[in-house]
Amino acid sequence: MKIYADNAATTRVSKTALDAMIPVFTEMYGNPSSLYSLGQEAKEAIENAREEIAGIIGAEPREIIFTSGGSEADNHAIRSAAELGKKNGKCHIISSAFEHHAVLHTLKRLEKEGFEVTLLDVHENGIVDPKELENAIRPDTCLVTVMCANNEIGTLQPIREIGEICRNKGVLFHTDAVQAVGHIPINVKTDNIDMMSASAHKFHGPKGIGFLYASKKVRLSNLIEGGAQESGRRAGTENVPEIIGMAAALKEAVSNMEENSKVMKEARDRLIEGLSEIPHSALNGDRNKRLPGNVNFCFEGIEGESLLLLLDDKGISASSGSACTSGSLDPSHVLLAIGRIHDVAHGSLRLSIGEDITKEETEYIIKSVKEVVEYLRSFSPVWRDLTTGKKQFIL
Amino acid sequence: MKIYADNAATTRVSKTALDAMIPVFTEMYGNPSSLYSLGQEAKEAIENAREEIAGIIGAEPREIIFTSGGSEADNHAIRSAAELGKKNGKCHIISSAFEHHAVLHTLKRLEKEGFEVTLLDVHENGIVDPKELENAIRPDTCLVTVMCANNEIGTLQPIREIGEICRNKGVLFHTDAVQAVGHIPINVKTDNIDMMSASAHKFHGPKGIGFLYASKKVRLSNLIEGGAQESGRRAGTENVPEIIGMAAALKEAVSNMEENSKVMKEARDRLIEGLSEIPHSALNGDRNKRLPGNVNFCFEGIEGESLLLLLDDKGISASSGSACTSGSLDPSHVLLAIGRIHDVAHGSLRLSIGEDITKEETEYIIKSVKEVVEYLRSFSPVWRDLTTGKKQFIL
Amino acid sequence: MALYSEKVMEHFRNPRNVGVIEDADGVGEVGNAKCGDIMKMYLKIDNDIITDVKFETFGCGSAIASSSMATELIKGKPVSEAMELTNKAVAEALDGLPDYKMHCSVLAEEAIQSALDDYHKRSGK
Amino acid sequence: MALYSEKVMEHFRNPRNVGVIEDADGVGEVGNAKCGDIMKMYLKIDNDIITDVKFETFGCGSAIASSSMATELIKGKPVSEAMELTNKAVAEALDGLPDYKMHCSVLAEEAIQSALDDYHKRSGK
Ligand SMILES: Cc1ncc(COP(=O)(O)O)c(C=O)c1O
Ligand SMILES: Cc1ncc(COP(=O)(O)O)c(C=O)c1O
Repeated sequence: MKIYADNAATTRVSKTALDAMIPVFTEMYGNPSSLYSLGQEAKEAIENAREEIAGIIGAEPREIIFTSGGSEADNHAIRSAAELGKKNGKCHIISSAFEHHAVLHTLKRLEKEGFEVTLLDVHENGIVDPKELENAIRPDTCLVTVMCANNEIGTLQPIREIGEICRNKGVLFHTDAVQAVGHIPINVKTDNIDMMSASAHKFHGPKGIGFLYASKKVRLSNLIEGGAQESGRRAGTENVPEIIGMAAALKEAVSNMEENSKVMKEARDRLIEGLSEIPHSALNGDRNKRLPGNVNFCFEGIEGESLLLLLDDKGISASSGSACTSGSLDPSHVLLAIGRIHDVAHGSLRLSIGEDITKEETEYIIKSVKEVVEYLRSFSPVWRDLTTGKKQFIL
Repeated sequence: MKIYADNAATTRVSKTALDAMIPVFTEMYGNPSSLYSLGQEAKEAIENAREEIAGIIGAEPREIIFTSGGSEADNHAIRSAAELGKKNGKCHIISSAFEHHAVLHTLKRLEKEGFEVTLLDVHENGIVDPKELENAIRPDTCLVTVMCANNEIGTLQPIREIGEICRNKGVLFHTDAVQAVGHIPINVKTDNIDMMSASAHKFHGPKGIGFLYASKKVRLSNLIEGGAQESGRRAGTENVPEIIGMAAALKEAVSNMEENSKVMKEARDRLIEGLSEIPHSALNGDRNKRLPGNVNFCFEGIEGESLLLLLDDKGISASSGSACTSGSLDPSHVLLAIGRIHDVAHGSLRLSIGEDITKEETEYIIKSVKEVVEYLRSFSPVWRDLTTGKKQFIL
Repeated sequence: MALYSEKVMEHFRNPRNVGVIEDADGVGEVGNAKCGDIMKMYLKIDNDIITDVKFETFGCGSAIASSSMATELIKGKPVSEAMELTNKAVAEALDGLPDYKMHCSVLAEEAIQSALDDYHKRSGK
Repeated sequence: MALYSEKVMEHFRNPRNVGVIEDADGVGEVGNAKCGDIMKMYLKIDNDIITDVKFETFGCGSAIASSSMATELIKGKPVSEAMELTNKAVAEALDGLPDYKMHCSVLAEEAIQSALDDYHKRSGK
């Protein structure tokens, strides 16, 4: 059996998206900045895509800027807000402890440039407390950036409340919605969002394309300087085929959202139920306020990478924390942020299932994870110490 | 007849490149940062692409960083050099007056941040004089950035000499080779290049992907912060399909370079010959030191956009200056830089032909341009004033 | 979302009233080659009625279309009515122009006004 | 360019000498759970020859493979030879490890050395 259960890392490009892209590569290949028909056709196509995407999230077309993905959108949004803040003598930014590195590392850079950053606690359940956010806002706060849904543990943040607080306090609010767009309903207007990042490859669109929503009241500065594309806010010849592929994928994801969500939630809940039977395991993140497709566990006494590799041998693609952080030796900052100690955080597993998951596959995953965890524990010196009472169980 | 003669703006994706990409979208869709097989396959594929590209330009694989295109590569290279320079108290940058806006606008931003920028004259022939460059280098010069081939008039710059001067003076040398890569031979080692930008859609690869070559001796700072992709130098999930498409396109372009170049040069030379018959016209840029496919003329008494639109009606896609600058009202900064006065610069035409151009098409272009120029002149008040002696001809 | 409306393209491709009136009663020229647009209007006026109008234009597609449309809008009309011609009317008659091309319609209005001024000056009115 | 060499994967999938020696002559444990790697080595030594060796490992794929390979490299060897075992030898025997995983082979070397130290301590040598 082959089961791709790492949709939070990236997704397969849908047939709809691919079919939308192919003719653009070879037929509608004009440069949208060109005046002749072939160029203007391409221009029209990306403007249609912009309108489509704007409509889906409740924005105006001119509030959508195409980027090379979620990371660029995060960098662009945060840097712009920081620049605006600096001009007004406001150099304090609030975020959360478990943001994606595209946010955290940008904030780190800003700290070096003199900004002060407050990272809100995300508590055991992986959710920011709006009250704490409200208390953290200062007169010199220029930006609040809190993600919509966490990429590792899938917890959903109270975006609308956070947005409302920010609006009342006159502070810009950015949300990294890379994991949320196409998966849960989002409306930038009713959710009080000023800026939002998204990435197509998380909703069956192509890699290397994303968008930044920026309310028309926000003046963006350029991350990439050059030509006048994207109304002068993002230079570079537009990635026309992928923009069109992204719009097609998003449209498809959104029109099937309810149905997909139902299928995924059912599988998610069964997985949580099944894996909870493994002794000394624990679900990471709130049981209910989480993405429909996200399951994240810690298993005491084993290490995540060997778990993944053995699951891969069984045909299951899964992850242990953010794909971006593999290669690092530290356990996931997200798991540490929700209070998992290092020893336990190393033994984590993220399953992010797709809408095509079957009951049979769900059961196969449960069975496989149980087997592999048991096998790895069978020769784990940590497990031995725990079972022989030399060390105390944490979970 | 349909003739696409705007290959400097963008090119059609080749069948080779498309065929290389399609399976990546739907089958090899893993995230290269993921540990399981599907992810590692993708990782392997992009590393092979990196090796291929590095080999073609004489670099080491780790010296290639994938970017979202030429603009990002230019921004990344220049910003990195500036940051390094600043650390060493060196805040002077040398460039040329007719660089692409991705370079010029980045330099403008740096000027605001306190850098001093010298823009070298490009003279009537559109070529930087290495002597002048040498004289412009100061003890506080941290970067020389001069393009390989100009995107409007196609003139080739003495890159190797410039690189040698920079090397001798211990100054970093970056070249925007977006118009050159895949079209003329380039070897970063023998051409003494420290950093080089390229963009796939200029050589029949996809839009939205490019690369920055940065010699291992150059420490890049990040333009986009986040995950550890590209050895920590460029965050964001890799655009795997387009990276693979780019490598395939470049390989194809380079293996057919000699042959393609011959075909294009022949057509180019015939076009120059034919269009020179139009009275009061002038070729822009050096007659010989130019890209094999570039033809750029000024025609006195007419305006470029109407020329383009009428050529479009005849099935010919062409441009009047950089595609990026259309929508602007000012004539091309490139034509002004080579000394064309405004009146004449407005009446320019760029034909950038492809390797599939036929003799029949070449003749058709000549005939069409002649017709359209004559037609537009027939009701141009400027032309009337010139022909009636009320104004002096410039060309 | 093509660059220009159908109407603009139609007038650009088949401009009306192109040419010169040798014995014009009013001639106006506006714009300059430096900016890339020059329009010249020739009026034949009989009994305060614009009986003929011709134009010459150096400029972009919308400049040519605006000239053409402007001439159409005033041809056969009384001078008083032509004096009321606005750039907005020209742009609207063309089913709109891109924002950054509105100045072409302004030029067309100015060219007409300039030719009418010339007519008034010549006729001593 | 897979994550690991075939050899690493083979040892990871089918680790040799997994388990415990209850009456071991030397036991060594290195690493810590905080860092995500613990290796425990059990040695049975007879006449200065390592007659049996077992390991338990908590760690990533290369940690398990390195443990497995290290035990293979010393099994049946004289103690003096085992004392010469280097992490490089382990990594090489595995057809290489990714740079950022070399520390796994270091741990394997250290685990063996630690078990040998224990043996020497116990045997009073
Ligand atoms: C010389 C030159 N530099 C940079 C660029 C920017 O490349 P891209 O549009 O891929 O960002 C272009 C083309 O637009 C170019 O011709
Ligand atoms: C929450 C979150 N933000 C940002 C990103 C970065 O997106 P991209 O890899 O498209 O740059 C990701 C995914 O990698 C993500 O999950």
